[in-house]
Amino acid sequence: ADKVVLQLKWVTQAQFAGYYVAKDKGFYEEEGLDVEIKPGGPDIAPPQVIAGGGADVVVDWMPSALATREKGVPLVNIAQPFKSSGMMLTCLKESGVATPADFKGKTLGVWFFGNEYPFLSWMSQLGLKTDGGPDGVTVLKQGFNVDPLIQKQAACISTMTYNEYWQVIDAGIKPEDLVTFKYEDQGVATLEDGLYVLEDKLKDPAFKEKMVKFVRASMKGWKYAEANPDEAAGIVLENDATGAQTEEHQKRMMGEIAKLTAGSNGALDEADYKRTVASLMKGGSDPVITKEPEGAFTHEITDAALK
Amino acid sequence: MEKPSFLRDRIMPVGTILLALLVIWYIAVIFLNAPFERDTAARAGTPISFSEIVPKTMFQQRPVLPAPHQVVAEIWDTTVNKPITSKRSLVYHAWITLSATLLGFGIGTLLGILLAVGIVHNRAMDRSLMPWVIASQTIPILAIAPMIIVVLNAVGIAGLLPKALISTYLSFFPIVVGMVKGLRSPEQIQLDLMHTYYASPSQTFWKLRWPASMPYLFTSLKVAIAIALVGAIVGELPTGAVSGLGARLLAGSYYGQTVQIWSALFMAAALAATLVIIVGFAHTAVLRRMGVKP
Amino acid sequence: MNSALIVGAIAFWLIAWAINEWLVRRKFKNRTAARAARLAVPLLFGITILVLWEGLVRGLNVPSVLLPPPSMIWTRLINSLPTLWADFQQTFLKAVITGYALGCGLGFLVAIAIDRSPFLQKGLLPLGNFVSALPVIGVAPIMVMWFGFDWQSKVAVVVIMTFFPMLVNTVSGLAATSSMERDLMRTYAASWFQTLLKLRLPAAWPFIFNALKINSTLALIGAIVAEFFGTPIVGMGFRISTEVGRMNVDMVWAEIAVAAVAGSAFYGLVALVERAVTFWHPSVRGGQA
Amino acid sequence: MTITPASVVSARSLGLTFETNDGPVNALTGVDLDVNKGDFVSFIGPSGCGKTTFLRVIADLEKPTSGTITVNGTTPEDARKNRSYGYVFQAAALYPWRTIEKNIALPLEIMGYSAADQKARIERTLDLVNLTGFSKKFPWQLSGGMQQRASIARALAFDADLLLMDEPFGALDEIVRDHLNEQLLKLWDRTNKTICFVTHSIPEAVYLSTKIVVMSPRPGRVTDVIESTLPKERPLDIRETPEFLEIASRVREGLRAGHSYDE
Amino acid sequence: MTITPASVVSARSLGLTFETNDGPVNALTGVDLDVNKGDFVSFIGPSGCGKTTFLRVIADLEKPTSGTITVNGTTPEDARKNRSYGYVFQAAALYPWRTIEKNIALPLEIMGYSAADQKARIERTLDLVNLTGFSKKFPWQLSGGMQQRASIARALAFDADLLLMDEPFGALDEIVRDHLNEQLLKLWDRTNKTICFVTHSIPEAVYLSTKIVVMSPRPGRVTDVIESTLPKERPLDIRETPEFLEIASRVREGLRAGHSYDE
Ligand SMILES: Nc1ncnc2c1ncn2[C@@H]1O[C@H](COP(=O)(O)OP(=O)(O)OP(=O)(O)O)[C@@H](O)[C@H]1O
Ligand SMILES: Nc1ncnc2c1ncn2[C@@H]1O[C@H](COP(=O)(O)OP(=O)(O)OP(=O)(O)O)[C@@H](O)[C@H]1O
Ligand SMILES: [Mg+2]
Ligand SMILES: [Mg+2]
Repeated sequence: ADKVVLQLKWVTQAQFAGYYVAKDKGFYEEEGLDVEIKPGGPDIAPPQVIAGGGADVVVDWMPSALATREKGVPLVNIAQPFKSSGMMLTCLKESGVATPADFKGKTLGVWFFGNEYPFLSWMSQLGLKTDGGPDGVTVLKQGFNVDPLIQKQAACISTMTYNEYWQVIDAGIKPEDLVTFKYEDQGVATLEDGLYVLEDKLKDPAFKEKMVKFVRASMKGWKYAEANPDEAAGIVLENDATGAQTEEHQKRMMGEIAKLTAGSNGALDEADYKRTVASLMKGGSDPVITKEPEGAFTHEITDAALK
Repeated sequence: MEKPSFLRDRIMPVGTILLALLVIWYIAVIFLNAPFERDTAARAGTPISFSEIVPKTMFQQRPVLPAPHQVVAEIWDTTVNKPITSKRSLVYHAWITLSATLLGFGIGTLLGILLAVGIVHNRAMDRSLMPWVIASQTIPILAIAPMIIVVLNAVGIAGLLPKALISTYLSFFPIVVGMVKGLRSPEQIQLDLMHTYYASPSQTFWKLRWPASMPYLFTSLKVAIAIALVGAIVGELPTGAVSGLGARLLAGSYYGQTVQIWSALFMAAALAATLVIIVGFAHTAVLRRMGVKP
Repeated sequence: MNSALIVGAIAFWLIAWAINEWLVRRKFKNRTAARAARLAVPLLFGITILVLWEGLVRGLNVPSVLLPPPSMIWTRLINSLPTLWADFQQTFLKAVITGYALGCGLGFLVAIAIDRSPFLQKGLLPLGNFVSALPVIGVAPIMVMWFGFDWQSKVAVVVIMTFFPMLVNTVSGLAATSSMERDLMRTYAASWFQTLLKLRLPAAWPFIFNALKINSTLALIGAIVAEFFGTPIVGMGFRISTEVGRMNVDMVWAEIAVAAVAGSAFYGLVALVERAVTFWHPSVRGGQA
Repeated sequence: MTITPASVVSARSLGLTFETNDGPVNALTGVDLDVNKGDFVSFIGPSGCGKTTFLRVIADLEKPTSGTITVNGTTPEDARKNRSYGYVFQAAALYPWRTIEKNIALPLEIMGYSAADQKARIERTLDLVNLTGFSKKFPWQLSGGMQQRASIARALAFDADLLLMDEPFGALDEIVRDHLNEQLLKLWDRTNKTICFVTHSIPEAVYLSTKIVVMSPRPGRVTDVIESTLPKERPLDIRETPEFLEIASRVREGLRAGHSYDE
Repeated sequence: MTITPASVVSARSLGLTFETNDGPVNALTGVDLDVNKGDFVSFIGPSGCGKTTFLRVIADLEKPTSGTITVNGTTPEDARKNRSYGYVFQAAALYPWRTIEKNIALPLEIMGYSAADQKARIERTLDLVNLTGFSKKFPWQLSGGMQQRASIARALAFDADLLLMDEPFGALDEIVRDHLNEQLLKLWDRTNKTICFVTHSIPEAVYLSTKIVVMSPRPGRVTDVIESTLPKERPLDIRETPEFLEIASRVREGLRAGHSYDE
C-alpha cells in the first residue's frame, strides 16, 4: 500500500473525525493507501512539519498556510472539507459587552500561534487598536482553556463552536449569561481546516494520484461521520492515546463539526477563498500577507477525486 | 544514645508536616473555590451563606483548587481501578514518561560527565566550549524542540528518543556545572602527589578526581534527574502529546479538568521524589564504601 | 545544493579550530596579549559555529521556516529592537529576576530550616523532593489561574523551578565540612548560628554557587515556557510561540539570541561573584592538571 | 573518690573503644588521672597510644564508652559550653577562606570580643608566635610550621583556663621551639593556667611539666605518672642539670617499657 | 661549573619568588648546591626558610623563577617523568576514600606493578613502619603519627633512586623515630639510594646525614653545608661520641646565626 503521513493541527478529537473514520472504516485501505495520522498539539506547526519532510499532507487553517507560502514554503490547498468557520468570541454578559462597539477598553482572550489573524483583521475593521491603550482593547494570549473567562481575567475569549464554548457551559455558566460573536456572522471568517501539500511535490503524477485517492477516501470518511456522529465520536475516542477525552464531549463536538463540514464536498469554494485573502490583506498595521497569493490552491485533486 | 525508630524518626515528622499541609490545603480550597459558588448563586439570584458554600467548594466539577480527597479519588480511580495497559491508567502514562526520563537522564549524565571531563582536561574546551554550553541552556527548549523533532523525524528517528533527547538537553547541564567543580575540587597536595608519580591524566582522573568529585556528582544527579523528568514531560508537547504525563496534563488543562491536572501533577511529583530518593540511597551507599566518617 | 558553500564553511571550521588549539597552547609574555587570547578563543569558536551554520543552511537550501541563516536573524534582530526590548523587560527583568531571587532565596531558607531542626529535616526534606519535578506544563496553567496572566504567574513558575536545585545544593553544601573543622567550632562552644555563619556557609558556597549557576539558565527557560500558556501579548515566550505559528522563524531566533545573550551574561555575573567568594576553593585557586 | 575542688580534670577507669569496619579498636582502657589547677601535664607515649583520644575526651569531642570523667568539676560537655578550654589540634585546621589574622580572630568573634580587643589580641599572639607580617596571608601560602604556629596563636588569643595542646611544636625547629617553650612557661606562670600538653620530645616534656604522664598502646593506658621535682623557675640551661637528666631517663625507661618494639 | 656524572641534584643560583595578594614572597634566593649519588643530605633551618620549597623545586612541583637546577642530569620535569624519586610530604596527604593498604598501593597501581608484587610490597612496607594490622583502616581512623607512617610507607613501596622526605618523622615519638632512623639508614646503605631529608631535629640530622645543609629565612638561602665525618656504619650510641656532638654544635651554631630571634 502507498504510505501517506497526515499531520493534524491539534490533538485527537472529533474535529478530525473524518480522517479517523476513513482510516477505521477501511476507506483508505480500499484506495490502497496506508495512512498514518499524527496528532498535533500546542507546539506543533504543521507547515514546519511538512517543510521538514515529516508529513505528506497537513491540516491547517488558511491564514497560516498563506503566511507560510509567503515565507517561501509553497503550500497548496488541495481540498477544503470545512465549509464554514467555527470560531467565535464568547463574552460574559455581566462584563457589559453586548455589541462589538462595547469592546473598547476590555480585555479579550485570543489564540495565537497563527490563529490570531481573523481576530486582528476584525479589530482593524472595527478600528480598534490592540496595543492595550484606552482607545483599543487589551489582548491576552489565551491558554488552551476557558479559564480566563471563568476567572474573569478577560471579558471575552476565543472559543470554537464545537469545543470551548461547551466547556464554558460545562463550567456552570448558562447560555443566557453569555454573548457570542461568530466570525462567520461578522464577515471576517477565514477558512479553517483545509488539506495542504507542498507545491513541487504536486508535479509528481504519482503523488498527485496518491492525493486524489486520499482526498476521496477522506471525504468519504467525513460524510460518514456527518451521518453517524455517535459512531464517529466513538472512533475518535478509540484513537485518543491520552485517555483524557470523554464520550459525552466528543459526541457533542461531532455534532457541531458536522454543521461546519455540511456545506462542503471537499472542493474549495473560490468565493470563500477570495474573502479570506481579502480579510487577511487588510489585516491592519501588520497584514498577514502583503500580496495576492498565486497558485495557493488547486482544484485538480478534488476534480479528479469527485469525478 | 537512643536507638533509631522507624515510626518516630520517619513517619512522625513526615506525617506531621503532611497533616499541616493538608489543613492549609483545605483552607485554601474553601477560599479559592468560594468566589465561583458566590457568582453562581448571584447569577441565579439566590443569596448563599458561607456555611452553605463550604461543602460545595469541596465537590466542584472544575475547581480552581481541587480538594485533596478529589485528587486522591481520581488517582485511585486511574491507577488501581484501571488495568495498567489501559490508556486511561495513570500508571501507563507514568511509565511512558518514566522511560523517556530514564533514557534522557542516562544520556544526559553521560554527556554531562564527558563534557566536564573535557572541560577540566582540555584548556581549549574550557575556554571555548563552556560559554556555548551555557548559551545552549538559555535557548528555550520548547522553541526549538519542534525543529529538533522535525529534523529527527526526517532522518527516521521517532518515538522514545526525541523525547529523551529533550530531557537530555535539560539534564546534562547541572551535571556539567557540578562535575566541573567536583573534578577540580582535589586539594593541591593531592594533585601534587599524582604529579610526583607522573600519573597519566586518566590515572589522575580515576584515582583522584573522580572519587573526589562524588559529593558534587550525586548532588548534581539529584537535580538532573528531577529536571530530566520535567524535560520528558515538556518534550511530550512537541512530539504530539499523545501519551505520557505531559499529554495528561495538557489534555487536563485543555478541557479544564483541574482534578485530572492535579492528579497527573501528583503522579509526576511522586515519580520525581522516588527517583531523587533512589539517587540519595546510591549516594549514601557510595559514601559508605568510600569510608566517609559517619 | 551549493557544495562550494558547504566546503567553504567546513574548511573555515577546521582552520578556526586549529587556530584555537594553537592559541590555548601558546604562552604569552605580554599580559594584554594573554587576555586578548583568552577572549579570542570562545569568540572564534562562536564565529565558527555561525559561519558553519550560514554555510550549511544556504548550501543545503534548508527552508527558512525550519532554520534561517544567522545573517537573516541578525537583520531581523536589528529591525525589531523595540519589540525585543519590550519582551526582554517583561520576561527577564520582571519575571526571571524576581522569580530567581525568590526561588533561590526560598530554597536557601528551607535548606537552613531543615538544617536547623532535625524534625524538619526528616519531615520536610522528603516532601521537598516532591517539589523537585513539578512540570512547568502542569504548573503554569494553575499559576495563571491563581496569579493572573501577567508576569506574576511566571514568577511563581520560576520560583517552583529554581527552588529544588537550590535546596539540594545547599543541603549538600552544608554537609561539606571536614570533621576537624567542625570539632574546632565545638571547642568554642559556638552556637548553631555561629557555626553556620563562620564555617558551614563558607564551606557550602561552592555548592550554592552551582545551584545559582544552574538556576540562572533554568529560570529563563521556566519563564519563557510559562509564557506559552496564557500571557499578555508581550514577552519573550509569547513572541517565540506566536512567531513560530506565523512562520517568522527569524524572529524566533532573534528572540532566542536575546535570551542566550541575557542568560549568558547572567550566568557570567554569577560566575564572577563565585570567583570572588570562593577564591580559596581548589577549583578556583587552580592546580595543574 | 572525692574530687578536690582544685581538680581540673579527673578521670576514673576511663575507657574508649572505637567501632570500625573491621572490629573494635581499644583506644583507651582504665585510665585514672587527676590534673589539678595550675598543673602543666605532659602526655608522652608511642604513636597511636591514645593521647589525642584522651585530649578529645576532655574536650568533649569524643564520648568515653566506660568510666567517668569530670572537667572543672562538671561534665566535659558543660565545661565545653563554658568555654573553659582552648584546644590546639595536631593538624593546624585553619579555615582556608580566612587570612591568618581572620583565623585567629575566629574564636574572638564567636566569643564576642570587641573589635579593638580583637585587634590587640591578634597582634599580641601573632607576635608571640613570630608571624607578624604574615597576618594577611592565606593558610595555603604558609609553610607547615607557620601554619602550626598560627593555630597555636588562635588557641592563645582568648582566655581559657585550661589549654589542651596536641603536639603543638611538632613541626618547629629547635630554636623556635625553645623560644616558644619559654614563652609558654612564662604565660603559664603569669596566668596560672592548667595545661595538658602532648609531645614526643622527652626533653620538652621534662622541661615544661610539673607532671609527666607516660602512656602505652594497645590498649592505650597510663603506665607511669612522674611528678617533676624541678623548680618552677626554669631557665633553658636547666636541661643540663643532673636532676633534669634523671627525670628524662626515667621517662625514657617508662616509654621503652610500654613500647612494642623489642629491640 | 661542570656537573660530575654522579651529581643527582645540582642547583645554581636558584631563586623562587611567590606572588601573593599582598606582594611577592622571596622563598629562595641564590641557592647553590650539589647532591651526589648515594648522598644522604639533611636540610635544617627555621620554619619558613624554604626547605619545603626547595624539595618541591627538585620534584618539579614548583618552577624556579631564576637560576638553574638539574636532577639526574636532566631537568626536574624529565626526572619526574622518569619516576626517579619518591616524595614524602610534610602533611600525610592520604586519600580519604582509600584504606591504608589502598593508599600504599596507589603508586604501585599507577606504575603498573603486578597484583602479587603490590601485595608483597604493601605487606613489607607496612611492617617496616609498624602498621601491620591497620591495613584495612581509613586514614581518619588512624592517629596523626600513624598517618605519617603510612605516607612514608607509600613513598618506600616503589623503587625510586632518589627519596625526598619532608619532615617524615616529625609526629613520631623518640623510640619509633630511632627505630625508623635505623631502618632508613639500613635501607639507604643496602640500596645506595640518594636521600634529601628535611628535619628539625639536630641529632637526627647529624645521625643520618653525609651532608647537612643549614638554611636561613627571608629570603631563604643556604648558609652552611657541613660534610659529616662520621663513618657509614652508625650504631645508635654513636650519638654520644664527641665527634657527633661537635658536628651537632656546629649545626646549632649555623642555625642560630641564621635565626631571626635575637635572644
Ligand atoms: N575515629 C577513630 N576511629 C577508629 N579508630 C580511631 C579513631 N581515632 C583514633 N583511633 C585509633 O585509636 C588509637 C589511638 O589514637 P590517637 O589518635 O589517640 O593516638 P595518639 O596517641 O594521638 O597517636 P599520635 O602520637 O600518633 O598522634 C589508634 O590506634 C587509632 O587507630
Ligand atoms: N604557595 C605559596 N604562596 C605564597 N607563599 C608561599 C607559598 N608556599 C610557601 N610560601 C612561602 O615561602 C616561604 C617558604 O616556605 P616553605 O614551605 O618552603 O618553608 P619551610 O622551610 O618548609 O618551613 P617549615 O619548616 O615551617 O615547613 C614561607 O615564607 C611561605 O610563607
Ligand atoms: Mg595524636
Ligand atoms: Mg616545610
